[in-house]
Amino acid sequence: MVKLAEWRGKEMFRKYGVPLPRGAVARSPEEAESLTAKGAVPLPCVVKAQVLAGGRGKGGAVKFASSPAEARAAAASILGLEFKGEVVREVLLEEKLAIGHEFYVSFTLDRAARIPILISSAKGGIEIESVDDAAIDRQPVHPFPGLTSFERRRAARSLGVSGSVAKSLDRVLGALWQAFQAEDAELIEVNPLAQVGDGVVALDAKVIIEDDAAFRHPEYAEIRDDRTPLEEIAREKEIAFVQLDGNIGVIANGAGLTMATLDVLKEFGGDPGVFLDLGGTDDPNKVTEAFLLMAKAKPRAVFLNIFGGVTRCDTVATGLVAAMKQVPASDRFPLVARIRGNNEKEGIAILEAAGITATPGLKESAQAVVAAAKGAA
Amino acid sequence: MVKLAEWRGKEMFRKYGVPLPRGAVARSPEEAESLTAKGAVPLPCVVKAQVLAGGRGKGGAVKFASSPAEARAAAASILGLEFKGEVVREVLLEEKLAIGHEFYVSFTLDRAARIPILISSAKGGIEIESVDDAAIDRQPVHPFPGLTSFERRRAARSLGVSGSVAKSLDRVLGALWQAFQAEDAELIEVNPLAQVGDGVVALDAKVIIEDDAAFRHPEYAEIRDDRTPLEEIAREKEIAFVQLDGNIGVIANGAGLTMATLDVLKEFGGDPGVFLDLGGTDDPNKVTEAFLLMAKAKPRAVFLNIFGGVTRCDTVATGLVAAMKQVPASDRFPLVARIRGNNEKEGIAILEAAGITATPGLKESAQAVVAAAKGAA
Amino acid sequence: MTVLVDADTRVVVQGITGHQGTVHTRQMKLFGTQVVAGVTPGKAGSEVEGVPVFDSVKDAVAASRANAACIFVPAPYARDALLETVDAGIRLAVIVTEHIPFHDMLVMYHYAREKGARIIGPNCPGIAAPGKAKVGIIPNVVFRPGRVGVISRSGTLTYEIVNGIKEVGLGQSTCIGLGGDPVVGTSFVDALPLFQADPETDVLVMVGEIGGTAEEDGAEFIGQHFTKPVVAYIAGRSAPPGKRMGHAGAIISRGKGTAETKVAALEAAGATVARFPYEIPALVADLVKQQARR
Amino acid sequence: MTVLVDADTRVVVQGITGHQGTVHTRQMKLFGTQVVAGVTPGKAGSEVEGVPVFDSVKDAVAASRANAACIFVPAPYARDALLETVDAGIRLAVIVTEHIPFHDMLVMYHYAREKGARIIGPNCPGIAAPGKAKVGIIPNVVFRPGRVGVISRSGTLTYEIVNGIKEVGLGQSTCIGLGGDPVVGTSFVDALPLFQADPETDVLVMVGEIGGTAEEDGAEFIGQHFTKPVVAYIAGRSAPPGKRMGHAGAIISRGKGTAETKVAALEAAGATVARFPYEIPALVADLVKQQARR
Repeated sequence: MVKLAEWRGKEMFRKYGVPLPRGAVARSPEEAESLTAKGAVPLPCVVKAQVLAGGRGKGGAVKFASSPAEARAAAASILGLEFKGEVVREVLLEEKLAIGHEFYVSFTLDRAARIPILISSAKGGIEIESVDDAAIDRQPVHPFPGLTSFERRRAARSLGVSGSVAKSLDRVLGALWQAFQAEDAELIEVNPLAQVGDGVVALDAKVIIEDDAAFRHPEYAEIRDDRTPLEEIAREKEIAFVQLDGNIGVIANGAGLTMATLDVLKEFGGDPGVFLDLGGTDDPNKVTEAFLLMAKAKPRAVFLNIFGGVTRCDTVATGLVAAMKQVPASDRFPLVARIRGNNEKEGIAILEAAGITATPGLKESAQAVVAAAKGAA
Repeated sequence: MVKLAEWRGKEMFRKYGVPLPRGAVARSPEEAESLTAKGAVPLPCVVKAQVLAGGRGKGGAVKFASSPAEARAAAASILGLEFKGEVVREVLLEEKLAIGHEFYVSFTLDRAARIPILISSAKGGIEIESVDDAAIDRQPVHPFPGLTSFERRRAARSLGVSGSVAKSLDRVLGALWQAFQAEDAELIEVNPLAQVGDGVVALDAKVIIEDDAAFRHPEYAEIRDDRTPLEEIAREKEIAFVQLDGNIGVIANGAGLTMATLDVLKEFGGDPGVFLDLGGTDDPNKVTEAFLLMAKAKPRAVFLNIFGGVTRCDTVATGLVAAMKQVPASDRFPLVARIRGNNEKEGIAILEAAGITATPGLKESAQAVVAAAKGAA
Repeated sequence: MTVLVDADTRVVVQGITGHQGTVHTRQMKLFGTQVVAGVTPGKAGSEVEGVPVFDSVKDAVAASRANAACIFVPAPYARDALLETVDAGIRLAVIVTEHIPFHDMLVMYHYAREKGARIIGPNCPGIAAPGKAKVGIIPNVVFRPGRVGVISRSGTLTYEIVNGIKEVGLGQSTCIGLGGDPVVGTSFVDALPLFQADPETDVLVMVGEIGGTAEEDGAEFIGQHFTKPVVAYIAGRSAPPGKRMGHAGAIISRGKGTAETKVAALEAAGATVARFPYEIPALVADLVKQQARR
Repeated sequence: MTVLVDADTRVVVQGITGHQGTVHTRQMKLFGTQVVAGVTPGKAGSEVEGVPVFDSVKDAVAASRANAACIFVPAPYARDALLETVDAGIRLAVIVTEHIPFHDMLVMYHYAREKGARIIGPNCPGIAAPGKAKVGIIPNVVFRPGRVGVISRSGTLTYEIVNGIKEVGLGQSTCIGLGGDPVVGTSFVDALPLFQADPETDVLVMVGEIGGTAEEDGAEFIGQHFTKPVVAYIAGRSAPPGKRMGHAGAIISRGKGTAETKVAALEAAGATVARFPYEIPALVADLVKQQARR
């Protein structure tokens, strides 16, 4: 998924006609000063760190400025901060509006009901998880015919607005719905959507675009703020790769089998650090690439757990052996391979010929890799 | 309904990305000369009368020009011609393309199936009514999810095209479908859609926009080429008014009753000339306006046939009496009124007080008005 | 229930605070209909003709257990009014509103159908079953309880014909005005089975118009499945071809859609076809007499 | 038919000329499935693995009377491939394709549902009933005919578990891999009634994953309506919360969606929950023995 930074989300909102505070992005204190000095951002203004993590307000990443010098200072104090591992490289400067009530609205998917859902609450401006269930309205929106006027009216009622504010809300909900569909969003969340005068204005924007729809949205291809460098390489090679804090690398095929492998390793005291899902590949080169990527993550031990269904065990074994030859001796690590299924015997033979022991038992091999990781420590 | 002249239809097509010949509209021979002289329309070019009636080709309303002087001459010979009562005031000049096969495609409504339908035929360039049924493909298009790729492929097969021509057709069909829905069209017809090089180009455009959707399309409000002046006034006053060739005026309420009235008049040798459907009005002013409009059409006799359901007979009678007072003596005509239903007695009393005889029998009153029209002749 | 409505029909009127909504709420109540709720957004808490008004159909249904809707909402808002009704669980909606764009009606029709809801209309007089209930705008005075069913595409002409049936001393079981728009929720072929199955209908009057193929499709059903006597009338026999819907329309209805084809189809199906509306009541009376003799 | 497929299942493979389509057409045939047609636009007249190829599903159905589809069409074209299948009258479609945008899948799901068609998947292994038919990609080798039903959200993990069942000397009645995408055509709660009604299934294995509430909903059905013994497993107990779908996602599944809530719901419903996949075969064997004793 592609999470858009606030300013990118707002840029997208603007296309659909959602009212926004006037503002601009700065990547240096000087730029912040100049944007406010030349009036591109009216003063007084808010200066906000552009990071994807929540809780910016508490972390000193949102400041106010009433002069270009203050804007510069605010930007200087925010740029370079780190939030949950994410360094602030951009700040969004926006005019400070006289806001009234703060609301919450979002469109997302209700998986169980297989339908988009409009969530609204009069209790905006705080994290929606902390809002009481009774204060939240959930409204399914059928993709055909799409968001209707009575659904928008119901949201207005749940927000307690009427008159011109309700009319403004009505337009904003229509625009957000349009964006939700047209941009292939997983989530469009505005919190707060604030009353300003007799209308509403989106003060924040949280937008997540679905990865699977990337083929329709080349415009999002360059946004990769939310991945580690190795994850980024994996993405380019279309390998599912996630880095955690542990020290055992796991290569498996299929999300379910990968998760089950982690469960078993944890059970025996192991601490998985990287997991890599080969999926349904039957290309030995892809196995080699995956394995070399794993080596770069420097695990203490690696557990290869394959059930050959679509994938053939001998293909995986061939790819793995080729990869092992390319890993420098200094980067080597203990490897426990467990392969089952399609062409299992051929696979085991290939591994053993290369000096790698392969067993069919999940429990036994999990215990072995946990011991290996501890031994290597 | 709003029928768009060819050039307006093509202007709309352009918005949706349908490939068109380069061209421009001229309203005088001078303009035709200048458009070709300055290259706005490449030479050689076609000069086509912009009228809504069909059969232009046979009527000398389509000519060719290979120089600005010829374009001027062609325009001069076409402008001012009359086609089925319609005077040519505009010509469309378009580059003459080297065309290959000519196809027919249209989107319209299948009323019985309540679904839009894509009609396609490899036999384009002639009137589709004259094409054999077996050479026409009819394909329903569900409004949700809209025109699909396999439906477009089926149309391509029915047209016998493949490769890059099929790809071009695919895009054109997608664009026309989008236009059909977004513009609230009753009909979008391209005949011929011609093969030019390795793509297709819309050589003609027949577009009808639905009147009922006018509230969504203020851009079509100014196009009134297809109405008589009285019909135009009626439209502004929201009165259903149609002018024919006969001499009896019919005012009734409801389309079914109006048609039944025409049937009965014809049966007794009458010749209805104008019919005017009051609909479900219960506003006496509207009745007055309708009646004055009828007077302007100068009928020999008028038959008022009302069944008061939603409408009240006394309302109609009041409006009618008020109107009669405003019709100058020279424009007066015999009037036969037949009113039934809601407040029938009160209505008859009002009419009789004004010297108008009202009877409840449809047959008898129809005979009376036919006699009156003949007597007045 | 016999045909769509009965004494248990509980009507919610959408657009009740408008002129038409108010007038016809009163008329429906005078007919004996249970009008249990009205809807006009922003008018919750008020009353019209003694009927409580709600902001949404969902609220109205929750409070009143309405099971049928009568829609008077202006054309630009009619689409969503119908969708709201369907979403609120109502399975019968009469749409009186005229001038609804047919592209909107296509959405309404397919949405309702997929949710199992029936639309009558739009631009229609609605349904009336004397002694039971009326959902729509057909004048009360034309009715008296009886055993003649009526299905019609027309408005006023229907009132005229229904009234004629009353004037020859007969009465109606149920009358449905389908509406004459290009896209209607219920067509002859959809309504005919209801009357075939209705034990309270002995004779059926079918009133059609030129244009479209609904009458031909209805005739086909009559020929194959309808066992009760039918008197039919087609309005517009003498109407000029008029302003046609372009060439494509002709392609769809090839060889159908004229008064001649409709009359021929109905006669072939065994219906008695009246040449003029004033002939209908006597034809119906004859058929009733014939039935009595059998 | 017992659960969705049987010896009369006639499969059309959409995207048959692609690598996956060709490989699995062969595997389905080896399983004993009647693969009667393939579809790849522009490839009509050719053959793949002895199966005739058509330009459209409609053509394929007309020629082959196919009654089930297996879709391998790449994600950008998968939406229309499914719509085409439904329009051609097919009422069971297994979608193997992965990475279909969920907005597309919403259209597919609602369209299919409204036409009465069932989707299995997308991004799923499909359905296999040993001795009857397979529609999908589950490896043939893991099966032998028997009386254990399997419903799973996983892919490879399912193969592993189904294989385990075979290794303890048991066999499967039907195995359905539902797919793990955010929007699936058939969920546990949709599939469970099929196994409840299936006379050939004695014991059910249900394999879930963390995320969503499909397992909780399935557990509710098991508690209320499912009378056969169930062995369940939830993968991802130790998985990190990971990259969540924002705040709104949490609001929808409030207090559900974790391994703990799923396991608790299944245990409350009377299912035996395995802690690890390798425990499942023995648990199933125990239940089978208990049933035999009764």
